[in-house]
Amino acid sequence: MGTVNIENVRKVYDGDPEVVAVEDVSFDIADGEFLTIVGPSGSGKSTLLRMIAGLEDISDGTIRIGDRVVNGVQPQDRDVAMVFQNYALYPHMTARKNMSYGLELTTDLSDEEIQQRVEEAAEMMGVTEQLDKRPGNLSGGQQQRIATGRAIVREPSVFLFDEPLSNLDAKLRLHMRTELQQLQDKLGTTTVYVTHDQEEAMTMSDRIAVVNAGELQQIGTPEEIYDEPRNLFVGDFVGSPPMNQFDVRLDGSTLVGNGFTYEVSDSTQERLDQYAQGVDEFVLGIRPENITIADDGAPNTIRAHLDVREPIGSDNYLHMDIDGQECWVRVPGEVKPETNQELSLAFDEDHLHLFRQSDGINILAGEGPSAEIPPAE
Amino acid sequence: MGTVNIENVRKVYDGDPEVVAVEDVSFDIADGEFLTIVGPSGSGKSTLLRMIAGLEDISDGTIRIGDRVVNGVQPQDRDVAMVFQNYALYPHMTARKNMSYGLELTTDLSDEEIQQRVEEAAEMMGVTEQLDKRPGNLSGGQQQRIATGRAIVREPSVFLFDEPLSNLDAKLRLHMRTELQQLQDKLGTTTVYVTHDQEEAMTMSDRIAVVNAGELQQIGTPEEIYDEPRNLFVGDFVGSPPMNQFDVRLDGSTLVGNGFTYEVSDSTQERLDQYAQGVDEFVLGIRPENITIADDGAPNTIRAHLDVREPIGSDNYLHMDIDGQECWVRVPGEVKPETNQELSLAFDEDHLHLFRQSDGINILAGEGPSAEIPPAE
Amino acid sequence: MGLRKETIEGILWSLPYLAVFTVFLVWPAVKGLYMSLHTYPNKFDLTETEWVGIQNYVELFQDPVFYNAMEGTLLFVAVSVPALVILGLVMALGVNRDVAGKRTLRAIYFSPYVLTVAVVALVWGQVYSQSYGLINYYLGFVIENPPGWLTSPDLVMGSLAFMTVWWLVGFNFVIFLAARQSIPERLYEAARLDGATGWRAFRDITLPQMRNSVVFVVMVQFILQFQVFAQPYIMTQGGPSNSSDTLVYYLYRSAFSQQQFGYGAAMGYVLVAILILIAVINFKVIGDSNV
Amino acid sequence: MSESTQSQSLRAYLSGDAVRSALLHVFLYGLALLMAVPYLYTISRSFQPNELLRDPRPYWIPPLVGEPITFEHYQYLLNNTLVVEWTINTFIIAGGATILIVAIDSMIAFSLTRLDWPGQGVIMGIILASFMVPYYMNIVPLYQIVSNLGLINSYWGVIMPAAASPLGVFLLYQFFRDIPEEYEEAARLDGFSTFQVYTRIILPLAKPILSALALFMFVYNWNAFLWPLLVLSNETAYTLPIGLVNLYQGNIDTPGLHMAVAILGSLPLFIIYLLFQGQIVRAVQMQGATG
Amino acid sequence: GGTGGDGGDGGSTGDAGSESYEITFWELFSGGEGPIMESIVNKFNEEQPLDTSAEVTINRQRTPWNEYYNKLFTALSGDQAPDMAVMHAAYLRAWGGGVDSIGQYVDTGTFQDDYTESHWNLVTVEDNVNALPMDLHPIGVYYNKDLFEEAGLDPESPPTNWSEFEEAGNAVAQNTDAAAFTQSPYNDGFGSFRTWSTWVKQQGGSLYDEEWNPTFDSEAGMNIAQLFSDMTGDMGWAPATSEDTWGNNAFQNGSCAMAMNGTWYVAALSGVDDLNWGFFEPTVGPNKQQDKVWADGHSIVLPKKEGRSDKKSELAARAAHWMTTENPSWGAEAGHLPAANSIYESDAFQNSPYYDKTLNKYVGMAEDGDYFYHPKVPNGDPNAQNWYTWLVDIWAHNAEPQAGVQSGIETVSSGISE
Ligand SMILES: Nc1ncnc2c1ncn2[C@@H]1O[C@H](COP(=O)(O)OP(=O)(O)OP(=O)(O)O)[C@@H](O)[C@H]1O
Ligand SMILES: Nc1ncnc2c1ncn2[C@@H]1O[C@H](COP(=O)(O)OP(=O)(O)OP(=O)(O)O)[C@@H](O)[C@H]1O
Ligand SMILES: [Mg+2]
Ligand SMILES: [Mg+2]
Repeated sequence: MGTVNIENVRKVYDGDPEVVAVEDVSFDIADGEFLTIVGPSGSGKSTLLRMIAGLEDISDGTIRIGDRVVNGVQPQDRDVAMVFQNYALYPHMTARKNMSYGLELTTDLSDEEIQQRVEEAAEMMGVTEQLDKRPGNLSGGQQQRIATGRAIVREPSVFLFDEPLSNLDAKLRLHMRTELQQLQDKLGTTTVYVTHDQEEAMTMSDRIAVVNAGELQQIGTPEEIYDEPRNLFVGDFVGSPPMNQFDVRLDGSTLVGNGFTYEVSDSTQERLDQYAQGVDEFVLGIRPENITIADDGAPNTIRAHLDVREPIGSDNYLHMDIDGQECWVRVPGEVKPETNQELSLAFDEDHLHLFRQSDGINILAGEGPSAEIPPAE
Repeated sequence: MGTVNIENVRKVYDGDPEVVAVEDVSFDIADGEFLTIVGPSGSGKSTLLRMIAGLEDISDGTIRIGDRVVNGVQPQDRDVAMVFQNYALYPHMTARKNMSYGLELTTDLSDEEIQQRVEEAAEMMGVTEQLDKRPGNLSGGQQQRIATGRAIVREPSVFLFDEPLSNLDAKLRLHMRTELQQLQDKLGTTTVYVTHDQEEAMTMSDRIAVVNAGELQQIGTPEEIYDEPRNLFVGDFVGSPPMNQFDVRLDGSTLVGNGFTYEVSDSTQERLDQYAQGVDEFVLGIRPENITIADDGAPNTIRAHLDVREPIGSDNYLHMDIDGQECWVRVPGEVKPETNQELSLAFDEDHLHLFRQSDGINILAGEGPSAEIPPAE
Repeated sequence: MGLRKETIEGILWSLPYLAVFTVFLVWPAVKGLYMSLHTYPNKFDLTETEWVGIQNYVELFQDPVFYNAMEGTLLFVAVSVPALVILGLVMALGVNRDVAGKRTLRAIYFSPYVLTVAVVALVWGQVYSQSYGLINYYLGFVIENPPGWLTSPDLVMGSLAFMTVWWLVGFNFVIFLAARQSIPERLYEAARLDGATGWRAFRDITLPQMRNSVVFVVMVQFILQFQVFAQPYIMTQGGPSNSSDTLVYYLYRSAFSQQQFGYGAAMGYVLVAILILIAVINFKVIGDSNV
Repeated sequence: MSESTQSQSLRAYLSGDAVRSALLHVFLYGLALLMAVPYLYTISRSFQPNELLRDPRPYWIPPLVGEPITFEHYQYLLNNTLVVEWTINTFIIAGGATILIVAIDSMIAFSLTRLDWPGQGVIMGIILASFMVPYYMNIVPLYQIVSNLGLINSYWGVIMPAAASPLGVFLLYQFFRDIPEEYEEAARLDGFSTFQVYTRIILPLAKPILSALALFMFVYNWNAFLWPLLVLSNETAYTLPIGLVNLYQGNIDTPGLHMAVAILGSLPLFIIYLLFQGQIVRAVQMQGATG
Repeated sequence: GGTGGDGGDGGSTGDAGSESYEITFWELFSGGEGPIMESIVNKFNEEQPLDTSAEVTINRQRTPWNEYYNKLFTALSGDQAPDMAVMHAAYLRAWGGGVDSIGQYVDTGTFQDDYTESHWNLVTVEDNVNALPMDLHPIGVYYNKDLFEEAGLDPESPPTNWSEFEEAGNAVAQNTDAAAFTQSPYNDGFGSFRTWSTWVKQQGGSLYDEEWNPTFDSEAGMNIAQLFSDMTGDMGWAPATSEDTWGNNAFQNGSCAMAMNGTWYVAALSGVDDLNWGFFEPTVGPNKQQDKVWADGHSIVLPKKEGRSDKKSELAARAAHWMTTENPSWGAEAGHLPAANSIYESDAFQNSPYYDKTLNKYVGMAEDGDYFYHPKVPNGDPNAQNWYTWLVDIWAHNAEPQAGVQSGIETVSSGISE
């Protein structure tokens, strides 16, 4: 059974006892789920994954795979397989040997059975032709496929991926992304996938765990993470171009920013009253695609200066300036306003995020702030 | 004067005389223009750039910088500066020394003037703090800035960049992209920029030159390249997810594909008659964002099966299947159709591309096919 | 034009070394080849020569002293080279682990390498001495009449080889340590997930990854140890009973004591042939064993 | 499976680890001690009066039962011999050879790796093959050449043949080959001449390997014995090893003096080694597998 | 004015008619002998004893004796030989091709009378005087008086014949913890040969035949080889070891009663404070037919050198003559037998600290004509240790006497051949 339960796990490296690499993280992964751990560099993603794999000792807490507590169990006995960022293929072995090596060591399958499994996996990954080459003679994408194949042949109950695509170029990365997704659809194996690329996380996962500085920030489906970020960190980390942020002060039903004001509706104000608890300093967050260009003089709009227009294929990114604060707007490709002019920007209250300045908690998200979610850094 | 003229340039490497790295390429770069050379790996981008820099001999043809033919002129005498993919910062020198070194060698500026220029460039790149560090102690982004600074201090008439951002991670790459753009806006120096990332090319350039297998495929503004690809290669190369392609046959005013038909308007048919010249086998190209989901049974729609839905933030990518042919559709984030159902797809004729199967030429683009443009591979 | 300039530059840059190399290494070697085909009626005036063809070589292969010296050399090589390689490897793998005081260990292991052979001989003469030596003083408590390390025909080559291992193993150690440290840790992590630890990891990851340096070290040690000379020359003069005679020592005696330079040079070229043969075998056997 | 058995096996595993680690330390430090014993013995004997030295019992310094300590051997060496001059000579010769080697070897390695000209491969092949030529075979013809050049009795006569050694070329060739081309291209765009590329880019980048080479060559030439002896005829021009060997080759038996000679002759190198050992390891490391 | 250096024609400078010559001189003395040689050369350079208007200086260069002949050979092969060089007389035949005969430059007839006859014969090879003799260094037996006493022997009347010698050795072996005898304190091949050949000759044996084939397996040769084996075997006189410093250590720290060694040993022994030693003649071999004692000597040669002017050669020969005839210190302080007749009468020699202990006995043996010379073989290296290690092998029981002698014959004859 491919469930993974992580309970109050904590990790401090012997070599560097000052830094808590992972701090009291708990979450569960369902059988067959594709869970992505995402976060900036050094946030503890790899550490978490490597504790599941058994490559690092667990300083505190428990990890269960299936029904079994695996703290202290040797990596090869955990029924997991891992794909590393730089693949970690054995350079002196052929692709075939790379894939069969683990089976030869840990199972008592006959040579024929092993070869059959290897060939099946190779077929699945489309690298049958490459089986007798050494990793050094393979392209990045082929190496990636072999590394994944090496994990597949083990038929583990959990796949672990540590930034498996980050060494590939953009196009290939995009391609391998769908390949991995299809693979997981086919095999249905529980997968834990680490990446620092929020786009990868958003597109591939059933659920996403966002970590920062060793702490779990939010866990949920891509939509939840995108639409209802629990705190400023999550809101900022996910989405490209990133969410626009403005410091505002709540004044009655008016959010007063630098160079603009925004009226909120009554229902929003109620919510604010309920959760803001007297706090009146917020960060207003609004995603670039939720901003539209309104007619000059329309109500509840903000005046902004258009600096740069970047076409990216189907869309245009507008780089705007609101009284010295920078603001990104994403508009369809047909909308091509002239640069160096003043425009009126509008956005819908539904897309508005309000984060308490004190602790970064999004007071409009989900059920409202809860004690469980840590504040953003 | 920062113009660059490339006339019938050809390059065959001594080491490998079989491969023609660059084949009869001609184009002009205007003073102050930002021109991007884009193409897949091995297409000859670097070779072209390095011939401009003087790092490779020109086998045939002429390159002019300003009014001067530079064939045979030493690199340091061409008044160009280059930023390399891995920056090529001298590891044993401080950032400051890296930036000043070329000036010390090739100019007779006083030490003070040199230091002033270095500091200005550093300020411009925001690395004043880092000036006395060695490259090994700098982050990737800082190294990139120093490398660019090293080019700036030279005050060359042409900047050459060879994939300067490809060693950075996605977020930083996005950031440096705008930084480089702003820099070029400010300095107004002619820039030739090589990348294999079409998104980079699309967002940064005044004009884009698409090369493939050593030959120039198309040169034009990003909009031209995106909206009016001259041939199948360009159409396929630019855009993400890539343009959907279907083999079709023209039957009167009907395009007959595998599992669908599409009626074209009279005006289009006229154009087809004019340029198709009796050919009736085409590749129909349509970009994912130009496809919409129509009501079932609407006219001129195509039935397709929805396999996978990938949310990427503001949008959803739909991975569809039209009678065994894969098709990407991009819809706004709010549109969230259930997977595993049949949908009707519609698209506007304006966004249609028709490439001759024989040579890949887009017969609807621009002025229609011209002899100058080579066929796609 | 670019090409011509670079060619000229290339030759100019090579010239200083090539000049020195040609004059002080290649030319003497060529002269040596010439000498090996001649005899010298007047040993003190090498301008008088007499062509003898391959006679020196023919004589060499009929010379029992040559065979005895060859036997001694082979014995020395057979003991010292594996020991130098294996011990160097063991030390490197040990120090690479999580041990305290790596720097100290590294310094101690490497330090004998800086000694000159005369000092090594001096020191080990004291250590090996049968009745006054360090080893036998302590061994005397355990067994009666401890053996003469340099004076027993059965032990002498082993003793010289042991001393040589002490003297030179630090070089191999440093090279192996560096090679071991450049194996990416991730390979061992992958191996742990594959169930390969301990001996298996050593056999399947460490050893193949260090193959290049093993080839290099084996090669260098063969070349060096085949030319063993100073140890028997200083410490045993080839004795007892000629059991520590070696090829280069014999070459040296032929050339200097006997002033038969042509004969010595012939021996030198036989040695060159043997070394080239070993180099070829080495590269064939270890070099591409698992293609 | 209950948690208690889990933690038991964990404890067993941990203690197994601890035992293994302890054994490893015992092994490595035991080896280090064994390797250091000959030194300690030599040092300790160099401070003992001759009477004690004829006793097979090793009297270790610091003395256990109050045996006498003497500095007479060192005093004798410093007062009655040219040991200081010899040290200076050795520094000049080893230093000069080292500088010359580093200069010309790096030049040809630069030319062979960074410039493109026909015949490079052949030249590298010849240089590699010259490794196999036994040193002693070359001595007589080499002497004739050096003598014809009028270099007998001059430092150059020692330095030049030392500079012909192919080792440095081999090492630097490997290293230079792996320096990314972009540095050089960036430099050419910056307006560097070939000479500047060599001095300002390649040499600084190669600093670790150059210092390792320098150290190896310095040690080697410091210890060189036979050739300097043949070339140098003036006692005041002797190098340390020759001078010291000359000292202890008397019929008068002075073991303490021998030991002091061994210590004094090696000391400068030890100091230099300790100063530079980090550099060597780093250089070898950068060489990667040293293949 | 400059100095006439190597290779310079005549080495004269054109400085206003006053010439100056620098004669390069190589020697191999270390230990106690080195400083004496140094002082002789200094004296020469100061006193300018030669009867000539030119300024003559000797430039002395010392080489470790292990490498001395190699260096000389290499130098000769490169025409870089010195003007004068010390050479063991045993080399004079093998190196005949490398040295100039003295008579080429001076009238040897005028020199001959200055030297003792035994010395003059030493340097004469087939009627050719190839060198001027410096000294003779024969061997003798050094013994420990305290041990003799402990063994119940009279320390002041050492053995004079085999039976006394055997009796003394047995007494020491039985009555003390010490060993009785070492054939060479360095336990080296060459040293063993000195002892062995001395006793072989005393039995009337020969070392080489007319054709320079070794005759080590003569009856006498085999007898003494057997004696060596017995001394470390049944007789129990010494442990059967080939350890190089055993004998020296043992003799110097009083655990070996008798050591056979050369004249030079006095210098080493006088440095050992509490050693009470004496000396007796080595004419104590078994079945002695005649008094014969091994001896070799140092001599000074003029190595061949192209371009050395006759004048310079002549000056060198005269300098060598001065060095060998006018310097009693060589015998007096180094313990060797001086070459010049005149020195024997000199006060310096008579008052030598070693005179009573060893020198007078060596002189006596010389007067009795007891000495035979280390064979001047026509080829190869007569002092090569490995020519004689078979004797050590026999001594140390690494080889049976028969096999040992055979291997010695093989080694030496292949060394001499060619
Ligand atoms: N072996 C180690 N010893 C000491 N500290 C470590 C070790 N490995 C990681 N750390 C520290 O633990 C923290 C988390 O590191 P981790 O590698 O898990 O981050 P990450 O999220 O995977 O980052 P990246 O995206 O860069 O891979 C960091 O502060 C890091 O410096
Ligand atoms: N030094 C060289 N010698 C021989 N062939 C070369 C050399 N450099 C490049 N080529 C060949 O020339 C062609 C074009 O190479 P180039 O490096 O210009 O491609 P590129 O477009 O820059 O590719 P990439 O995106 O991988 O950098 C390729 O076929 C390549 O193999
Ligand atoms: Mg990581
Ligand atoms: Mg390129």
